[in-house]
Amino acid sequence: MLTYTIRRLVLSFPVLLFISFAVFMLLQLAPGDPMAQVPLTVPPEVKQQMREALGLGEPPLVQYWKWLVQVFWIEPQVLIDHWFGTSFSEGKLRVISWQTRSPVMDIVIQRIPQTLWVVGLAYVVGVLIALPIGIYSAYRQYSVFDQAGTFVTMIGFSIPPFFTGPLLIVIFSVQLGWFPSIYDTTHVVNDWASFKIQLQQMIMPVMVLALQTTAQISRYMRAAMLDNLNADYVRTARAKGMSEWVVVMIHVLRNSMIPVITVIALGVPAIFGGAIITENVFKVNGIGQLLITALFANDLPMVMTLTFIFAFLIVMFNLIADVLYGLLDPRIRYD
Amino acid sequence: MTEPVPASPKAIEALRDAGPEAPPRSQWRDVWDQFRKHKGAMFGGAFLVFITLAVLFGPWVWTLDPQQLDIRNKDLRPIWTALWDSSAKTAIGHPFGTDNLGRDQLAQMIYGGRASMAVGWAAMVLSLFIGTAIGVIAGYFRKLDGILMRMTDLFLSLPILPLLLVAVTLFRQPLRANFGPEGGMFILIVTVIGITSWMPTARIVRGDVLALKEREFVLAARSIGTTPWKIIQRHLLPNVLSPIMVSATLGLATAIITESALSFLGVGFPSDFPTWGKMLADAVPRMVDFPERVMLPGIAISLTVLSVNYLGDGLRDALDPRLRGR
Amino acid sequence: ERGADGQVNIIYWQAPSIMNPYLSGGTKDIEAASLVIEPLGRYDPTGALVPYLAVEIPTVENGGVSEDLTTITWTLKEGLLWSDGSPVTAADVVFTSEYCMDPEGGCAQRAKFDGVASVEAVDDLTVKVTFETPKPNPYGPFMGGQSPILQKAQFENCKGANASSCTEENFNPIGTGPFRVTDFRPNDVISLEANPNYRDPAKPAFATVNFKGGGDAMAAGRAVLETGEFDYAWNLQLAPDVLEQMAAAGQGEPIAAFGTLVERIEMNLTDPSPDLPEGERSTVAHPHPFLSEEPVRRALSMAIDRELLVEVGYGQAGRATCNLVPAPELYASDNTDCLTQDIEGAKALLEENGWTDSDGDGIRDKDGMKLSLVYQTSTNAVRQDFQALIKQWWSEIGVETELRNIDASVFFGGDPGSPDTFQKFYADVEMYANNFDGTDPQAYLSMYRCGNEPKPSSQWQGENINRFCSEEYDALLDELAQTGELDKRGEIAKQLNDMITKETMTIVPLVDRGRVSARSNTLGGVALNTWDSELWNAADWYRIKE
Amino acid sequence: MLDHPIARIENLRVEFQTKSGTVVGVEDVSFDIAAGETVCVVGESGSGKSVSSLSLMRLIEFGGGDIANGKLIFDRKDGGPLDLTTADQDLMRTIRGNEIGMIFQEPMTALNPVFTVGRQLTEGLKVHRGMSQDEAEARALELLREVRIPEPERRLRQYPHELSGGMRQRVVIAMALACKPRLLIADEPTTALDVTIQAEILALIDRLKRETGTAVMFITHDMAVVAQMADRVVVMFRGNKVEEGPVEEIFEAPKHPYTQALLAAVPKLGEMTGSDAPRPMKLVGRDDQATDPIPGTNETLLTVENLVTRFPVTGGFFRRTVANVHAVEDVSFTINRGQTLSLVGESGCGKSTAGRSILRLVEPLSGKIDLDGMDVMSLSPGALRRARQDMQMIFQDPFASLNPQMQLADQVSEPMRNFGLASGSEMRDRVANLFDRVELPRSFMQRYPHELSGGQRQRIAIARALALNPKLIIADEAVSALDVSVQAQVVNLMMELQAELGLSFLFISHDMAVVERVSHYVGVMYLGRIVELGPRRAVFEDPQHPYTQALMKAVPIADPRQRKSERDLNFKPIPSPIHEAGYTPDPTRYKEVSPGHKVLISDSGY
Ligand SMILES: Nc1ncnc2c1ncn2[C@@H]1O[C@H](COP(=O)(O)OP(=O)(O)OP(=O)(O)O)[C@@H](O)[C@H]1O
Ligand SMILES: Nc1ncnc2c1ncn2[C@@H]1O[C@H](COP(=O)(O)OP(=O)(O)OP(=O)(O)O)[C@@H](O)[C@H]1O
Ligand SMILES: [Mg+2]
Ligand SMILES: [Mg+2]
Repeated sequence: MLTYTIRRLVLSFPVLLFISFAVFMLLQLAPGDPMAQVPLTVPPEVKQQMREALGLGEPPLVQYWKWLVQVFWIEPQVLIDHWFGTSFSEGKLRVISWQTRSPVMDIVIQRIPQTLWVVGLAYVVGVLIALPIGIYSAYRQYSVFDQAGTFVTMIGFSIPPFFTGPLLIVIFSVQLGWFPSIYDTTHVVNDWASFKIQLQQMIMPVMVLALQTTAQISRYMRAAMLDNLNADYVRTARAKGMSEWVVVMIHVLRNSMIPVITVIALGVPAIFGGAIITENVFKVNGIGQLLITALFANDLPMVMTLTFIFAFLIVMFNLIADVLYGLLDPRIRYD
Repeated sequence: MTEPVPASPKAIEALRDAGPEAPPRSQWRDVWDQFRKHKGAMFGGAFLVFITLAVLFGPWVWTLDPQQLDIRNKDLRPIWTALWDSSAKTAIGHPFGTDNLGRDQLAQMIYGGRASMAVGWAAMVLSLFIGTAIGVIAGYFRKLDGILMRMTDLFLSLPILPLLLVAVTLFRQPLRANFGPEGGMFILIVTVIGITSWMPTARIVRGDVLALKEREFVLAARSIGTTPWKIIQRHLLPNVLSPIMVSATLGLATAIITESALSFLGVGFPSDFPTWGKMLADAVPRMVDFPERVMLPGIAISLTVLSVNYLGDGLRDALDPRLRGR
Repeated sequence: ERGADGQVNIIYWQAPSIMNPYLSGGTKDIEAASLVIEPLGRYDPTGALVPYLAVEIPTVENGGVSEDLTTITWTLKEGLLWSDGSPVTAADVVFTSEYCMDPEGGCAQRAKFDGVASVEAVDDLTVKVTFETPKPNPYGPFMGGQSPILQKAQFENCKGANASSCTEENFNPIGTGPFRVTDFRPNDVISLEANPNYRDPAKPAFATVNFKGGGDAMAAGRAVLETGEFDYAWNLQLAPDVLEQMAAAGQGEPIAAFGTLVERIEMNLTDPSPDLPEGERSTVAHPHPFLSEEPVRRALSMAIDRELLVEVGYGQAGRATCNLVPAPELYASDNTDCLTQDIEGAKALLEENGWTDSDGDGIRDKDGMKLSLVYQTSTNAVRQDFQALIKQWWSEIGVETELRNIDASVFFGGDPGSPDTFQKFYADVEMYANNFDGTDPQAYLSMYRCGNEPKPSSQWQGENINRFCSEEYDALLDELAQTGELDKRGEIAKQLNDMITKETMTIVPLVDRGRVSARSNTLGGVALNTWDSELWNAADWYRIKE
Repeated sequence: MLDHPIARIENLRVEFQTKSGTVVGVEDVSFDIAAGETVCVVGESGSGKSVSSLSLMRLIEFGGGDIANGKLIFDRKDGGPLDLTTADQDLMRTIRGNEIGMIFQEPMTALNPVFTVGRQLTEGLKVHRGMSQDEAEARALELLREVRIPEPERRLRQYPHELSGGMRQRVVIAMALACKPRLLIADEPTTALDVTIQAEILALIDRLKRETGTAVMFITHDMAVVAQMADRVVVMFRGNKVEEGPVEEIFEAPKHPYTQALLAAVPKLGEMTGSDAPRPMKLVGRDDQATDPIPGTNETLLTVENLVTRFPVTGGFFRRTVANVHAVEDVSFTINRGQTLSLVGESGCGKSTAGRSILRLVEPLSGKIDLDGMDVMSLSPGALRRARQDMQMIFQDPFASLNPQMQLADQVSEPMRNFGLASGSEMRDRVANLFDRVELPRSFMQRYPHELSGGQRQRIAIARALALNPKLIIADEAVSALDVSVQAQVVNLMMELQAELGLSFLFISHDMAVVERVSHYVGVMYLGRIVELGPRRAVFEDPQHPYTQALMKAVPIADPRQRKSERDLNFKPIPSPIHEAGYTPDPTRYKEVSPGHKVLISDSGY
């Protein structure tokens, strides 16, 4: 298992390199220009100079190489400096966003709390709602609950967040005035009252996002439970005189969770980029919003770095999912 | 060493295997009979047929041009609002009302449905095709597994927006020349949605194929000289149908919504080309005053997705001979 | 009294990404920065010049501008302090010009310093700018939100190639404005607090500013007008009915003001046909098959009902116009011919010129050439509505239109590799809005000079989008450049304007677009300004007491 | 004591509500079980044996069944007789696992794969006996010792998949016995196991019954097991009890025609003593059958020499081969045209791998395979595919070896389509002929595998193998999963085909009695090698190798008067076939004891 993990880890380096190269070439091919947001009143020569100041004049491969060096060599040094107070990175050029002229990593780190608070929590909430729904739907297959659950989750899944978001805002912010419509990213939670405010501002985006998660995960959970409910070992457990609770919630659930856990793990990377529209609707300026603004501003280093982080998460969580699978299911042992 | 007891005629009957009693029937009859038992599937199927017919033949029945502006008749409410709100501006000529430029909503729903259904189905079929192909090949041919799965990772990381922009830059002109501006854009959007959404299907199919490959009937097929390609076709594909059906359901919904999200982000079809998703996105700012404008496309999308879901459930049961017998 | 009114909440749906306007041309960034750093003088809501850091606006009359129009001398107010407590000196002003004029810095406001030969500090408080040639309008450098004064001490090491790495400086510039940054989160939130060293001890009334960015105009409007969470929302580009409905909630009010921004249709005088080899599409080598005919262009313009466009798209925030230069008064032509829609007249005009529907398909043609257009614009709800309406009108006069909308970042990005930029103009007509900086239209009108068109040899850079070329026009432009007298300049400018719109219909102006923002009912002192930063007088803002 | 039954089933009727109406699982069954008694319930597959036992546990409700009629009187330890049909599930829970223990058919799936053996064993103890974790563990250890699992301490912390089938079944038995139940229900506890393990488990249950006085309800369809175990026998047929009586009486004077037919179909070890060539079985009611011996020819069809097949075990960072599973080690034999060679041996000894290696469905490492002059080892993939026309395979599990999604006619015609041998109506005719050949009605052609019984499915598999007119058929446990009566028919069918078509068989099985019936030659495999090879008669009547001798002893005989005692059994656990990468095993050397009868003299690991 350990060698398997290490092997996969080592193998993921070339994979990531290749992915980053592919993404870079894609972005090179993509039309668009970081000067698009500069007003038309600024004359073209000036724009050309600004472009050159960003390093856009250099050949693509040189740009890629620079980016690689910055991400893989300089940024880790910055991290080490930050932790140990050393000064390896002094005077070295980090990955700089074209939009903000500041290190991309700093902005990313700034965005992580929002993303985790809202999108991450939404994922957790979604999963927590989905699991009982899935379990009970399977246990009472074709019951009213099951049918209704399917109905509601599918509706939830088929309605886009750019509709549910404003709908919630109109109802809860405008009509009822319960929750703020704009997320305050500077809000600091330090006591009960501020925690309550945080809850209030989180509740709507979390709900919108959780709806999507719930729909998917509960489907998987239901299917996995159904697969296991008729297994022989369930009959054995019953024959031992175990109560239904133990039979379902311990014997069946533990087995059904194996595929579902991996599905959940594979969904984690999406937390960081998959909530673009919801983040936008509620002004939760997280990683997704960062990516989309960077995309529209053609901020190549930012887009590149974010997609790379994203790819990194995907590859890592793929690996984590596989390892989890092996850990949870004693039958599977990777050599 | 007990020599057999003298035979009695009943013993033959006793020893004969109990076979199926019901007379054999044609396969499709059977499928249909089983399908008919699934109420949800019947409902879903009926609704899908209805909506498909409506968007296909609607334009002959409801001949208004969806792009026709009628600025004097803008912001009409659907006629049923007159039931409770007698002051609402309604017109018989526009049963679903009109939008802020006076375009007929019913006509828009019909044409929008055409586009959404076409995008949904086409992108879903494309992504299923790619996903299944990659999944099956990765699962069946061990050597290709690693590389194909890493490719899946790559595609998972590709951001869809730049991809679409690249595709538009590179292919809009040739496609426009061959398929017209809307046809060309349609192909682009479908392709981009298709190639950015096959990955989950591929993963699931691969997992199933890995398990199926170990089943004896695949070994049996090899031993009777079935070529790998035929094994995939005859033995593996029919047996991974059920996960594919689930992917298909989710895929249709995702495709319709992705198209609308693209419109929402401003990189979709030409602005005068209605789709359900775009109608929904455009109506969101006015949803307080004109709730029907979000409800109509919203309900259409949800019902379509729901009926495909139920239809998928029903088909899965009906096509699986093991379930069909019961 | 300073800081007495607590916090003011401002929402910009485009989030500022930097506080240094020299490194970003974006309006959002310039306006955010205007809370912190200030120029020597600004424009007020009427377009008049008002001194800020300078004692007065230098003119020929008061001797600040030399008679030959080649120098301008600014005098700083006495006793000005930076927010860190150090004094503001002429050296800072000189440094600012050096900062922007450094060729490696990629300064976004470089055009402001065009023609500047030297900037020197005469003494601690006096700065003299010398131009290479006479400048009838010498108010480029240090005027308006685009060229505020930077502190030399802070930015000394950030010149040229180092500009980008000065993150701390760019996010947190030391300024003379009413506020200073306490926390800058790029593309998200800026937290500011009152500048303790602001020159007017009673101002600003607000102790802190919460400057939120992101989302869309809809949400920003809602936050001010409907929920009252915010006090001020910037640039609410929303359909008038939507805005009206929001305003009905009664938490605040939309405010509007007009500048020089004109939404227009540009006619391509060259042939964009994809059948031409790459490098020859939309170049002067191939005139447009029918748009090069003036009557066709005129007919297209006549078919448009500009008042209706305003009603649908802008409401109070728009005015139908026939002019490229709608303001200031001095330069605005009185041309109003185009304001009434004339479908019949347009039909007749086409008919007269041999454009008839010979095959009965509803589309006019001549010599086998159909009146069939590709009409492109950037993606935006109002523009899409305009496209739909105009397409409809044009179809009424027998012109077929294919609509195309392109993502704004591509359309306005000058990427020479993309076929979809507005400069490349691979379409027959295109629609967008443009305006000019400050109050003088000379540079603006000069864009349409012959030879200034985007073309392959200039990497498709250039401002003469229509590929317009007229010797007469160019001669008039030269005359304008030599004229210092204001009335005379106005005359020439009007003539130029009419030439390119009324007479040739090269540019078809549609709407003079105002700026709509919204303020809450409790926010006082707001004076919407389209000539400078909207936040130009944030120091005067206060909370209205109930 | 005997006149006071522990459990009494009266007029039990169980129904299942399915989509296509009500299915009756058990129609009318009554019998009783007394303390210290073993009642064997026998009957063909689907006759309602499992349904009856599940009803007694009231577990049938969870499978969708419904006890429509009848009483299930159970004599509780304290509280006297109770009709279980009226008990609610809460009460049942205190009885299940506590007073009634149950052992299930499938040892492979009856245990929860994700919990350790220890956890699954202690669970019931904690619930029913209120033991603490430590007490329960101590008791679990004791139980494992009781069922004679080696190294019980280690087993407690292992997961089910880490145990062999036999060990798993013993864990299941331990679980059922944990709370010292008054009634033990064993539902085909040994069907899936090797003879050796089966013998041990039967002995184990027998001993427990004797020592604790538990009543045992033993369900099986294997008459030899019945003869070994039963005090009384209940014969079931299609949901009804058709006969009941003491075991000797049933075996010696069966009354019901079904019982008679069943007994006739049971192959008994030693039946063929004295004859050289195999001979089809005489089945009840089939007078038309030829039971002439099948001599075959002496012409060699297949020669296998020094066949070695190993499966690499990769490991480490670079995925290098660190060890090999020596599945087939230096095996040589020949098969003559029209004759059958059988390979017997315990699970995991390499029988299947040997069979598959000949077809090159797994790649052998080295060796020579010569089929009718064709060197199979050197064939290119394309040529190999064509060569497989001459050799076909029938697999053990008729459920798994047919594609559930394909119509039977398509499955049978698939080989012909693969080689383009026929098409259109010709194809249909040939398929119909094949159906006739294997005695299946032509109306089955449009059906799906799940609609057929196991025996019928295996016929389809045979028809598919015959479709290409092969010279050699490798039958890998082709009849092991079938009911005795069905098994007899299939065995007869195969022999008939051999007689008529001159087919050669490589017959792989672990059932000695069947092997004795069908083979001309027998090879006994142990740990990848053939330890004894020779004409059937020689091997069966004069086993030379100690392993062969032990194997013969373990086979139960379908005669209640020839019960084996536990003392006859002495099996060592089989050593691991996995050796490190560099390991070179000794070559195989044989001693020829009589013409064609060879016995391994080099080390076999036994
Ligand atoms: N869950 C169920 N739903 C419908 N019918 C069932 C169900 N379980 C059993 N049956 C039916 O009940 C009958 C008896 O089945 P049972 O499992 O008792 O057979 P068995 O004698 O144990 O056979 P085997 O030897 O194969 O285990 C069969 O005809 C079967 O079709
Ligand atoms: N594909 C494989 N990879 C690795 N090891 C294998 C593989 N197939 C079989 N083995 C191993 O080879 C040995 C022989 O297996 P084989 O299946 O030939 O036994 P068998 O005699 O047919 O047993 P059974 O009676 O259970 O079918 C076993 O130890 C098995 O674990
Ligand atoms: Mg059974
Ligand atoms: Mg085997």
